[in-house]
Amino acid sequence: MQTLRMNAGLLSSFLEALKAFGTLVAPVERSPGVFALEAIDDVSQARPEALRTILPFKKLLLKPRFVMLERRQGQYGADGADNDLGPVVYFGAHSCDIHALRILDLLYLSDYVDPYYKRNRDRLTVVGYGCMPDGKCFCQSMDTSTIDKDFDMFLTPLDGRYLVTVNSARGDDIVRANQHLFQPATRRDVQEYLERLKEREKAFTLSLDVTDLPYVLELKKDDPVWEELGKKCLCCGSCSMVCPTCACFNVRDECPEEDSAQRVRTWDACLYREYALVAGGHNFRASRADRVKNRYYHKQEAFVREFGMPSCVGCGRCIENCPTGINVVEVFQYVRGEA
Amino acid sequence: MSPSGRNIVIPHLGRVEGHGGIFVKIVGNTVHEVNMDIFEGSRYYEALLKGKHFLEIQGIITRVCAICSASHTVAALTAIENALGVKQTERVHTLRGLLLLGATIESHALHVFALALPDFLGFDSVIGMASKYPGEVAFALKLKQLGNRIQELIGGRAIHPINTLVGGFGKLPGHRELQAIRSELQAALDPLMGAVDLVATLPVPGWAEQDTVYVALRPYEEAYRFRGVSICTSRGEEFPIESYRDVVREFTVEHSHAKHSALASGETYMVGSLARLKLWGHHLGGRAREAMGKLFPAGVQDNILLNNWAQLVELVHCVEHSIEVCDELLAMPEAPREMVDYEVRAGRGVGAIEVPRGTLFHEYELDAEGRVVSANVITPTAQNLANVERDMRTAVENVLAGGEQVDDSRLKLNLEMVARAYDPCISCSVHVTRLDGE
Amino acid sequence: MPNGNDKPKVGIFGLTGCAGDQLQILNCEDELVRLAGRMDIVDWVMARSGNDHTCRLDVAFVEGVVATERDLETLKEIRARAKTLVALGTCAVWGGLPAMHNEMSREVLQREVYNTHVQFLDTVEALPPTHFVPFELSLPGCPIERHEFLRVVNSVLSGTEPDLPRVPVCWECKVKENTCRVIHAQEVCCGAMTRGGCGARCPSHGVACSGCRGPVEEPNYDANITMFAGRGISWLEIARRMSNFSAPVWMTQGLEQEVRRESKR
Amino acid sequence: MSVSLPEQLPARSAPRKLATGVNPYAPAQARIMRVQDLTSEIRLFDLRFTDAALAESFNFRPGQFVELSVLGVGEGPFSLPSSPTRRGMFQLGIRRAGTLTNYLFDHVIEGDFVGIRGPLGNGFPVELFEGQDVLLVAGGLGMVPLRGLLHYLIDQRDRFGRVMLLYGTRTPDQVLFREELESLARRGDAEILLSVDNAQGKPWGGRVGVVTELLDQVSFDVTNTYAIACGPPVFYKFMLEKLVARGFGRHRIFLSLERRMECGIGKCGHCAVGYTFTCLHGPVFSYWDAINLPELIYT
Ligand SMILES: Cc1cc2nc3c(=O)[nH]c(=O)nc-3n(C[C@H](O)[C@H](O)[C@H](O)COP(=O)(O)OP(=O)(O)OC[C@H]3O[C@@H](n4cnc5c(N)ncnc54)[C@H](O)[C@@H]3O)c2cc1C
Ligand code: SF4
Ligand code: SF4
Ligand code: SF4
Repeated sequence: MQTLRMNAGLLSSFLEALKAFGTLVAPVERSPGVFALEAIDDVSQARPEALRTILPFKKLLLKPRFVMLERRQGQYGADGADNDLGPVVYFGAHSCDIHALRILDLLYLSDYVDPYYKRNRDRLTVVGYGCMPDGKCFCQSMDTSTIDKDFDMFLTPLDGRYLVTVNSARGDDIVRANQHLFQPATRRDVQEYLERLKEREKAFTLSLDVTDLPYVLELKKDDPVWEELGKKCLCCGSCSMVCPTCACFNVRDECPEEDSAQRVRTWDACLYREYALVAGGHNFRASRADRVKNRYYHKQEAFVREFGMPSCVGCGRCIENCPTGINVVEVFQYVRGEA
Repeated sequence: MSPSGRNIVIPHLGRVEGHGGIFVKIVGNTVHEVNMDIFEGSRYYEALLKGKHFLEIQGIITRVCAICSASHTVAALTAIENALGVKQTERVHTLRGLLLLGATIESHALHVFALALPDFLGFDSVIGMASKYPGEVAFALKLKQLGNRIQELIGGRAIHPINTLVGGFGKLPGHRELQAIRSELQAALDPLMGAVDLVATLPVPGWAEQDTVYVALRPYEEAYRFRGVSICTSRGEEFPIESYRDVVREFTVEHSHAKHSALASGETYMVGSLARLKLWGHHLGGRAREAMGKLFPAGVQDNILLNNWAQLVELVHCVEHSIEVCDELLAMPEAPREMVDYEVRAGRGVGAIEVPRGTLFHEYELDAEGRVVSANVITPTAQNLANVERDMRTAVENVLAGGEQVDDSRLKLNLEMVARAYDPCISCSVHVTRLDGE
Repeated sequence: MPNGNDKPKVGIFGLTGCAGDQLQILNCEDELVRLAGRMDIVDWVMARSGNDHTCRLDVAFVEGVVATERDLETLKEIRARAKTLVALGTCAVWGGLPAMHNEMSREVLQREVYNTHVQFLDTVEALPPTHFVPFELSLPGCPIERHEFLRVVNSVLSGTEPDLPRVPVCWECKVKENTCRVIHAQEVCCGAMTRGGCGARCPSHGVACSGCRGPVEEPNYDANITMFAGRGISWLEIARRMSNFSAPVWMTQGLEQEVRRESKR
Repeated sequence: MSVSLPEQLPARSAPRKLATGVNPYAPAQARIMRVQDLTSEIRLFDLRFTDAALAESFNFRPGQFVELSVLGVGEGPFSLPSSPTRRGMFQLGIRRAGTLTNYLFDHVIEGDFVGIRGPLGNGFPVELFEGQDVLLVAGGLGMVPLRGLLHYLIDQRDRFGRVMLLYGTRTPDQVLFREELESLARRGDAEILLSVDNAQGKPWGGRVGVVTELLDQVSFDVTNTYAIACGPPVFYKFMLEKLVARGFGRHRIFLSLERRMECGIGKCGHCAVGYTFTCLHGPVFSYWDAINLPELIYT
């Protein structure tokens, strides 16, 4: 790891320089207060301080819908060419995003490696950006508010400059190719970083009590709270679509034209009715309450048992995007009988 | 076959939109009865509108008919905006104009090439026709597709637009998309003129000739336009749009779910491309003027079969004019959305526009909360129906007057050709209604 | 499906409706020419004359609602002729707009519209064909989406069942990263109750979904209504947006009562 | 005869490779060599990989499964009813249930090609069974995976103690592999008891009654026996507790779970029960592990 500083005025030169390493993708403002990750040409559009994009970076690794296998006029196509995004530089990753990336890596790169994921993952450059939480962030509670690995570079905004953390050989390549942009970090920079850190830790207003949560959930397995939530949930799947760690998918065969067949993979969510439906009509999670419960148990109970950490990074996207206002933090307060 | 009396029955007319049949009773050489029997079921949309909020009108009324959905949309929005006193911005006016042009390109391309021409070339469908005229058919389909693409771009969908709102548009087309459409339009002009040359060689039978009164809107500017400011007849009369009910008299007939219309004088009349060409053809310029010269070398004749040819002239005009409209839009700066603010108030408004099949009237009365008190829609096909029957009668009598033995299948084809020449839209025709005043 | 050299026989029919789904088939310009080589469209009144109205059909597509006795007869005839029957469009699957919720009775409607003493004895309350006869496949949409239609045809022609997505419009809306109409504009958006496949067309144009594709399986109406009401939207407004398509399915008892109460005030 | 089986790896381990290809989503081509009707709704397909080397080396554990697909139609998981002791060819017993399976019944004939990915899942821990008595209990289609295990045990008869099979179906014509089972019983390779819910007036030499009742017909030494159960949800509901009641420790009972699966390799999430992926950690679980899953096994 290497720590440098960069003048704030050089940000656009830095972004221009990043283009040499792949398609530059950054948050842009879609409509007032609504952000999305998009490939940008005009670097002034980048809004790295935006806390949440509607969809997280996961779309840069696996598209919401792509053709995995294909046959046209008897000829087989290259596997998953449709999902080949080429080298991408993802600018504006926050600490929670990078934690989520680790969770996806855990899923997709262990056991049978998902080749579609891996191809894009290997060519993904992650340039992080320090954020300030708002009322929907609870990464502090999930222990994901800081990050020390799994990124290439990280920019923390300080007064008039950035503290630049270089964390990979690729990050080092970027720095070496753009020596003129960086200087060694000073003691003052470090001091200011530490102050900012403190200020940031204080800025959190939302917190989720995770004390013994997996076991609390185990105890509350048959609690009426899940029925109540089932009544409220629209099962629109928005929370899963926007969640950086929700990674389920569906596979469906299609015949889009004569003499052509495709195996299409689309994002899926355990909240959809068909998710656990099998041939003959048996549905392992027929009731809405079971489906809602499953989402929370998967993230906060089962994943913890398997990997020793929850698969929620506290980014607040599901809170922001639930039309009916279901809020994870409130759900767990409710489960604990506190609200 | 007894020479003294025979019935010609076409139970289900093909290659027209909707469900209708034809019944003709002939005694000797005279026609005793002609019924265009429309058995399309009613969906009562206009009555269902009663009590609905004005923001719902467009989404409901557009579904009267798919082919005319963009036209109904623009007519409805115009009427509602008139009722509320909403002023269209220039961009909204221009975009709606382009939407109408797209709708006309699609509708005319479909009708001229896929529904009408097979008759003139001796096929029972465009699929059959494609075997002998693959290039022409392929081009016609491309053109129709282009009409759809324009509607998709402006209306958000080729059928039943969703982007069109009272006071504006949800999302405006970007310059890139407009530019792409423009270049395709440009490329379509030459092949379209090629089709004009082909059609100009086809003989048009004379058995459907008959003096006719034509009605069309006076364009809002000195040019060939589909939106107008007053109602004109080929006899030189002119009426304000708001008095359309006095000009167009509706009446119900026993044999049909659709109402018929006539002028106050009791005369039946024709609306549509031929009427527009007759009244405003002199405004045409450029390639459209050239096309008109080729297809109507002796001027606009009173022969309904020529309505197909008139549509072809209009196709050329629409393609040409769409290019100009694209240029106008490209000259305006890009913007994401355009909406004017307005207040809801009680009012009554009429919207009249020229659509592919003729003049379309929409009228709504709203209460202070914006709820529909009354609704009235008069479609071109309903206005034409009485004239269709009149033309069918003449056609049969003219053919029989030829003296030779004419078999039923020949008469049937002639009857169908007359009906099809009007490009009737039966779905629309059964929704003629007036809600108020028992 | 095809036996030997016989191409499958196909019929396309419209009952009472706007013909939008048939037009949408015609809008598959390029593909239609190719499809014409693989199947024999023997009965399609809208597009050809000289149709065979009696032969057996391998596949029949039916659009529109049953609104007359004659429609019902036609429907039963088609059912008897067809091996695979496909309901095309929201009208055919759910009833669509013609079955829209409105408190007026059929007789009143008739009087309102025709304003005369003409009697159309054969008109009946508009109901979807799926209410009367069994269908093998349903393809909703108002109108149907071209790509879905082509997938259905290609699947049926190659002897398999098409597997169309059954997720709600919100899926596509989120994937397109639209600004949510409910959250950011406080509008009644039917996306969460409506079956996707349209690419979230309306929200992508900045317009709330009106539910034109009909409901998903097991929509949570009550939660949706509560959500809209909780956002300060009036009951009338909720009813206004929710009662257009697939009614009366969408007009839950509770909502109807609230609307009555509110309009009295 | 003794065969070495693929190792049972712990889930979430170092990257591993699927026998049928580097891309675990891409199937290897296999040819349908023979099709036989087991019942009117269940067919037995004999398959062989087109790639000769793969055909010979394809090795799996009883209880593992493969994903079979026809591109453009669909893909689905199917257990292997054949035994790894018999190489070169493998079998699938498939019931008509939906899109893919309808297609297999209506359009696929001998000589056609299909795609296969596998072997998938953990399979039965057969090493545990050595020197022990093995009790197989099957209900309905659950006979399919157990038949592979049965062949495996019988082919290495001397390595195991008693081999017992209790198998129940609804009616006599739904008994899978009936002749084969009867001949195995006659040869004394295994103790086999069959039952049907209803004989429907057809000739039937077995018992009539639910399969759980067969348990009362046999005696066993529970400290020296492993029970392997496979069947539909209702079957588990009664059978598992009955086995416990007969004295089996929950860790001595193994079962194979069914869940919706799309990928078969622990990615798509559909088969997950909590964080346990039925396809990767299972489908074989001990009863003890299964009851500790956050959702009940038979719901
Ligand atoms: C481990 C395992 C072993 C199995 N072994 C056998 C067997 O030996 N013989 C047999 O006939 N059946 C077996 N099944 C069930 C079989 O997988 C389904 O019947 C089959 O996938 C249905 O596919 P379909 O396309 O015909 O049905 P559809 O209902 O059209 O299925 C659509 C898709 O849903 C999924 N799906 C549907 N039902 C199931 C299901 N029951 N299990 C998993 N995924 C499902 C599949 O991905 C399928 O492609 C097994 C299932 C599992 C999980
Ligand atoms: S569950 Fe919600 S807060 Fe947690 S990571 Fe997913 S979207 Fe973010
Ligand atoms: S705009 Fe409508 S469709 Fe889109 S996410 Fe919001 S509720 Fe769902
Ligand atoms: S968003 Fe809703 S209303 Fe719009 S096309 Fe889709 S289903 Fe229809």
